[in-house]
Amino acid sequence: MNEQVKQMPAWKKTLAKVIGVVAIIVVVAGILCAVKPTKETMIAQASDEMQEMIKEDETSTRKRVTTTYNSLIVINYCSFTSSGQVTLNEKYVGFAGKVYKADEGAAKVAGQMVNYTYRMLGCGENILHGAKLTIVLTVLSTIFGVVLGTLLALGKMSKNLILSKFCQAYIFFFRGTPLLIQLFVIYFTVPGICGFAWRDLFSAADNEAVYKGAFLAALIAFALNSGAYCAEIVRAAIQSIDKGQMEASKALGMNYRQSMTKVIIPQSIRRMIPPVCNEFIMILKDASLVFAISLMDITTISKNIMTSEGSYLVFIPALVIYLIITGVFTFIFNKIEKKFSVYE
Amino acid sequence: MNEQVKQMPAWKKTLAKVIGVVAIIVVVAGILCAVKPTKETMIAQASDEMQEMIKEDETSTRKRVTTTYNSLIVINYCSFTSSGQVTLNEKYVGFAGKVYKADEGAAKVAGQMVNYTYRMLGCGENILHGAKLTIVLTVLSTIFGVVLGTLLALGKMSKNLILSKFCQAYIFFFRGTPLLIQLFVIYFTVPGICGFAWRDLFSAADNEAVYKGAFLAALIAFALNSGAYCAEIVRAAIQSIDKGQMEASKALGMNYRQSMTKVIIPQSIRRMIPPVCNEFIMILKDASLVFAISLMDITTISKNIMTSEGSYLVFIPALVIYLIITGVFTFIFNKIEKKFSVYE
Amino acid sequence: MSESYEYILETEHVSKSFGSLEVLKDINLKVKKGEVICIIGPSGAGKPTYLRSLNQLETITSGKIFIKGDLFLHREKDHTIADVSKAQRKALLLEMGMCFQRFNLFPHKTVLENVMLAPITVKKEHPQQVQAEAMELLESVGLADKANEYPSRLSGGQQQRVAIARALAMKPEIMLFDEPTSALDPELVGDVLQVMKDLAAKGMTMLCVTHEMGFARDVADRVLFMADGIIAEEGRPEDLFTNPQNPRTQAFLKSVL
Amino acid sequence: MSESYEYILETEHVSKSFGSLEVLKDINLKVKKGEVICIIGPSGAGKPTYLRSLNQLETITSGKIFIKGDLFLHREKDHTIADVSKAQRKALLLEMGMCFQRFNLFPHKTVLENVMLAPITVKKEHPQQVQAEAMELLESVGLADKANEYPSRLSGGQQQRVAIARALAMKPEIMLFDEPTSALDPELVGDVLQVMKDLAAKGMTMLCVTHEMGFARDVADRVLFMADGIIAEEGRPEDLFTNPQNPRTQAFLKSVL
Amino acid sequence: GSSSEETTKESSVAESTDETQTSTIDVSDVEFISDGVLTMGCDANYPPFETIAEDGTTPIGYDIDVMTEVANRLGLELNVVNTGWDGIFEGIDVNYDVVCSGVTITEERKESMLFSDSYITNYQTVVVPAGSDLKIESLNDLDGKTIAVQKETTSDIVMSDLKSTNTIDVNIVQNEKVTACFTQLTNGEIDAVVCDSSVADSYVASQSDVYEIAYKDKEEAEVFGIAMGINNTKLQAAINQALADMEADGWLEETRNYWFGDDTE
Ligand SMILES: Nc1ncnc2c1ncn2[C@@H]1O[C@H](COP(=O)(O)OP(=O)(O)OP(=O)(O)O)[C@@H](O)[C@H]1O
Ligand SMILES: Nc1ncnc2c1ncn2[C@@H]1O[C@H](COP(=O)(O)OP(=O)(O)OP(=O)(O)O)[C@@H](O)[C@H]1O
Ligand SMILES: [Mg+2]
Ligand SMILES: [Mg+2]
Repeated sequence: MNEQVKQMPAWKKTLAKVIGVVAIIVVVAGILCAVKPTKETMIAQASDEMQEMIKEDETSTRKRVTTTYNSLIVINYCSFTSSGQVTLNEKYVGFAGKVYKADEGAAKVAGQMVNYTYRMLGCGENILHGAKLTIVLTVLSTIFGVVLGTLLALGKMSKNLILSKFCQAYIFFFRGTPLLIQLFVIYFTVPGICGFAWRDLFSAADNEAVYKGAFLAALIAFALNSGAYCAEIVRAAIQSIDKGQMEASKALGMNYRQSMTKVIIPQSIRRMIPPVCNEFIMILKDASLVFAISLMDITTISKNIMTSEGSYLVFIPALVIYLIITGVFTFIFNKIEKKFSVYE
Repeated sequence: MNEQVKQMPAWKKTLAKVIGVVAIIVVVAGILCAVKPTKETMIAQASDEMQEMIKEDETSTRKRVTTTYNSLIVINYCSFTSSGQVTLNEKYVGFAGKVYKADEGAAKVAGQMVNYTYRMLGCGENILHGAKLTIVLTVLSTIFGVVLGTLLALGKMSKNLILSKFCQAYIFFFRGTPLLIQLFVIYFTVPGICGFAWRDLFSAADNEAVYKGAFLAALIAFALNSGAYCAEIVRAAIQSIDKGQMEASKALGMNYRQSMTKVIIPQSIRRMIPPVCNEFIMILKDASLVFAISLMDITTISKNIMTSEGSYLVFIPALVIYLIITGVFTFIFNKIEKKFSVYE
Repeated sequence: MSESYEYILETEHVSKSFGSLEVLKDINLKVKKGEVICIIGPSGAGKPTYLRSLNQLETITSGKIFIKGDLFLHREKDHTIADVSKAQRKALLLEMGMCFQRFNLFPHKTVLENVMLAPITVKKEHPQQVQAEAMELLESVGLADKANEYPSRLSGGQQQRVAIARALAMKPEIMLFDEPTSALDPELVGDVLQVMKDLAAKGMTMLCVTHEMGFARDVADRVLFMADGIIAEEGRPEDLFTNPQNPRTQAFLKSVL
Repeated sequence: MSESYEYILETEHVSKSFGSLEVLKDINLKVKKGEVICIIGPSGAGKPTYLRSLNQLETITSGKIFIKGDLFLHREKDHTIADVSKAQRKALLLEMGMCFQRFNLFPHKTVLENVMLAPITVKKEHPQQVQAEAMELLESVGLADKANEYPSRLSGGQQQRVAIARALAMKPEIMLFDEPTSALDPELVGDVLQVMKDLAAKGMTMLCVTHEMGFARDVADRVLFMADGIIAEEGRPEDLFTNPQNPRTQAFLKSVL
Repeated sequence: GSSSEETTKESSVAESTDETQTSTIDVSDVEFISDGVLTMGCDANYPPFETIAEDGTTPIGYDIDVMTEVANRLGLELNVVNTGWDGIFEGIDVNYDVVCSGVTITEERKESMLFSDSYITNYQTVVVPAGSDLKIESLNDLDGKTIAVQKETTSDIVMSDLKSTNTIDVNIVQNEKVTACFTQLTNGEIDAVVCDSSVADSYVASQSDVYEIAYKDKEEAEVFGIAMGINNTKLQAAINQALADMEADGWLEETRNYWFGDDTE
């Protein structure tokens, strides 16, 4: 094997290494997953006292014990907490076929990490929670922002003075004022004035209508805001295209719309991608502002955990999740950029 | 006069108009300022009941009445509020030599606007409050960010692999994680680990040491963060300079440092200005994150006012202040850009 | 449209200013169908501006432009006095094809797509039909084998030939060339000039701004010498090159030949 | 530094590859002090790459370069076998000045500052002294009156003459020119060539990549014809232009003359 | 602090208030951030417990009054540091000595900080829009409803507990500020707000045409305490002493009545 590698060109060597490492990781993870204690095993760990309380709860209207079960790929975590006067607390971590008490030391930290990560990812929560909310909001806002931004950029460059001034004012306004305030106004003030409620836009039977309503408001605010930023990106990209391209299109008889859609915009897309990627990352982080309208993104959840548990460890999974999201999307944007540069 | 104007070129006409309008405004404002009711007049408005309470307060440890006096150029506002379950409230607006009761209608709105604006500007507060905080933090972070960004950009482009990787990692990390979390870590975690307190960096006798310490931490966090963003701006600007410039410098015998400082960087400054202006506006708005470490910028103050008074009107002065700051600084950046384009 | 006309292209008193800079001053020209006209002159003379004014890339300040005998545009002091209907305007503009100094191929489309784009989008012709014609045109400029390459993979000379094919795909009756060879390496100039010569031989009406005196001498029916926004001298190439009358022409020819 | 040397510049077996593309293949050249050498050839031949290899804008893959008799650089298979000390390297590089096809003036500095920048920063000369010399140089290229203009206000020909003055301000013994006139309008070429002719007449050693055959014929002591990374033919201009031996030279000369 | 200062303060207290004279509690062995000053941290955005008066600078509210008096009885000056809620406890012993900001005493918090004895008790209260036909007889009746709470308050903890133990299925909307909850209630985004009785009372009192109280849970008591560093037992003792004195001489009751009316305990 070693000899074979030596004869390969450098990139193939690297690729071979990467594939090797990934394969090992997958295999190890697979094994660990397979031998991970089951949910039943974990829940059976509860002490006798706790078991008793759980049993009591079954017949009571006011239940006392919270059972938490978080499974995260190769590791799982289970805790039992009773509320009220006498609080009991038991924590267990399951890993590699064994169950550990997670009251102190490495097991405690591991347990916390699993629990924090699980909560930040929004596992077991509604569709609009944690990492899911962050990603969906960011992706949709970017997409709508680019579309709106393109229209605004064309509007701003248009010869129609009213349209152009309007777009200019729009851009100035939305870039010039904080997103947080825009969010407030759209979620709280607009329904007040117009006499509707965001959650009424969804079925009354829907348990999650409040969250969906808030999400819709957030999406609108973020898209309107991002539209203003993207407008400047799109305009810069369009204006960076050699004037000769427009002239050649005109000389061939194409009108403004045709020249734009067939010649200028396709070429400018490549130049938009790096700044749009930037904007994406901006939105990713601005997404934490949704805390103002009752939604929870990764940052809000980690802030909450920090406030209630007073532990800074919570920022470690948060940073890791952010770096992974940023990394993955930067990679995707690079791929798209490369795809659009095929002709260069 | 009209005939004279006709003979002037267009820009002179505009200038003449602008100067005219400004002069009129200044004169009117001067007059209004001069006839504005004095502080004594305003405070003397309090009703007899209120006067009595104020008198009582003088001899009590628990003060009941808050007297507010806000003077804003041509208009001033004065209010007396008693706290507790039963609250008494009297408000007055002084304008153009007269004092109006500000309990309802236009006078009430005017009074609110004056009060909100006064509080957002941080008048009568410590040096690090409201608009002052926002502006100082934003300007300093931008300046430090650009300096740091330039070093990082040069580092990232350097042939020294370790340095380059380090700068890359730095940029990836600070762009990839939320500023809020960075702020938290720098303000709370770092002193914990290193065993110092931010406020100890200032004199113990200083009542504002807490705020100054927090501001220092915020400034460091913002500058480190903005450095990462500026690094990409600087790098893009440097790389947009024609390669021929570097070759010509080398052919003339200049070394890398000389070529950079004398030829490449001076030319790239002009191209940095628009994105740095953007970054400035970003920081301006991110400045609201300082609420997390006990500081109050414009957004935090307006949010607080909204929360305690429940009035959305508070966002109007906030938006106006933001638009003015954005407008003024965009103007300054444009001027600088023009200065650096003199050779084009 | 009048089908019988004496001149395919005619300009009367055409002037063009950029702000206070008067670039064209009262240009009069009548072009017969099939004529090949070369325009020479020092830089700053306004040669490309004149070409660009013809196909409306620039709007003239005043003057009249006739295409195929129709009054296409009449402007005075930056105000339009008369022009044609929008539909007719489009039709008449399509009678003119243009090639640029810097080619201006669409970099994101292959050579074939470059040639096919305008017929499909502007004339709404059937793609298959267009493709067949485009391949023929590429054949005629000697680039059929590059049909699926992107322009960036081609040499300057090849790019310019594609640009010519692209313009011809709209089947114009008049071709305007703005220094088609001046951005090319000297040994690549020949191929492009050959394509242009073939075009002239097929009877295409051509207006060509050029620095290639040899080409002008060989192909042109008439050579215009422009300087400072006016046509300072015109004549058959054999006369103008060997026996220029205007002292400015003499000085210019001395410096470039 | 050896003060007595036979050749001011010498290359032995110089090769240069970009990845798998071999651009220069075993170039050998000996240049005497005061010689004027013109390099001609089709595009893709590697002419500018050769010039750029000489003053280290490109690093050669293998071969030896001697300057003023000293072994300046010896590389084999992308590894440096021998080179000079850093100080000597800087001194020897300063013996070569270079002019580029696209001028590469510093746009943010005035003409005078362009000329003065390198002497002040590199040689740490006294600004007043440098300014006097710079004005003299600008005088000699006929641009003393433009000293305080920014390059963007100058025509291409003027810019190239400033670029020459800028290179001369470092008092090099050898001047390298990479197609100094090919980005210029034809009527502006003359002035630049005149400056170069003056320089040659003053005894400057010159290596000049050019498409201006007339200039080569008039000024060159020797003409090299490069093709595909080798010097395919060399000789005195009167021989090479009138009686080329290599069929590639013949074909090339036919296409450009 | 110097004794002469203390005396003046004592005498001024004696002059100004008609409560029983108590001797200054000795805190000479407690280390303060600033000598002679009791620095208190609060998120001054929770009326009527603490808020900033209209002049934009003066903190006012029940907590402020209590702490002023406590400081008084310890012979100290009070310095109020207005800080955000996030990280407010991290600032203890760094930026301020104590946190008094409507902080509920919870078991979790007790692990990382010390609390004084309770200085006010509240009850969980359900607020609904005026004229609502929602009948609430216990918190369990909120099953299937969407309610809003202020994040990290007892209301949040109690409701989350009911949910996590599967007692009832309730949709909880957590907000940074209690005002947001009431705005959501006005806008119809939620069915009810669960909050402290004192907050609910003040809202309903000022806007009785908009809100009404549907239920007060007298069983789940909300206990507020003053938080301080986990090792600061001496300060805890001193403050407890002061609070006990204040309760004993009626100062606390009088102040509670002043801020909340006669309804509270
Ligand atoms: N869009 C424009 N705005 C302002 N001035 C222009 C514009 N286009 C051209 N000019 C000026 O008009 C004059 C004539 O330019 P034009 O390019 O038509 O002529 P030319 O110099 O003969 O062309 P070439 O440089 O290709 O030989 C020049 O002085 C140029 O600076
Ligand atoms: N930095 C580079 N990287 C890769 N390939 C290069 C680079 N520089 C030049 N080449 C390639 O090397 C070959 C020779 O280029 P070079 O510019 O030296 O010669 P040339 O074509 O004679 O110059 P000119 O185009 O000015 O006549 C060309 O095929 C070019 O694509
Ligand atoms: Mg031209
Ligand atoms: Mg070249």
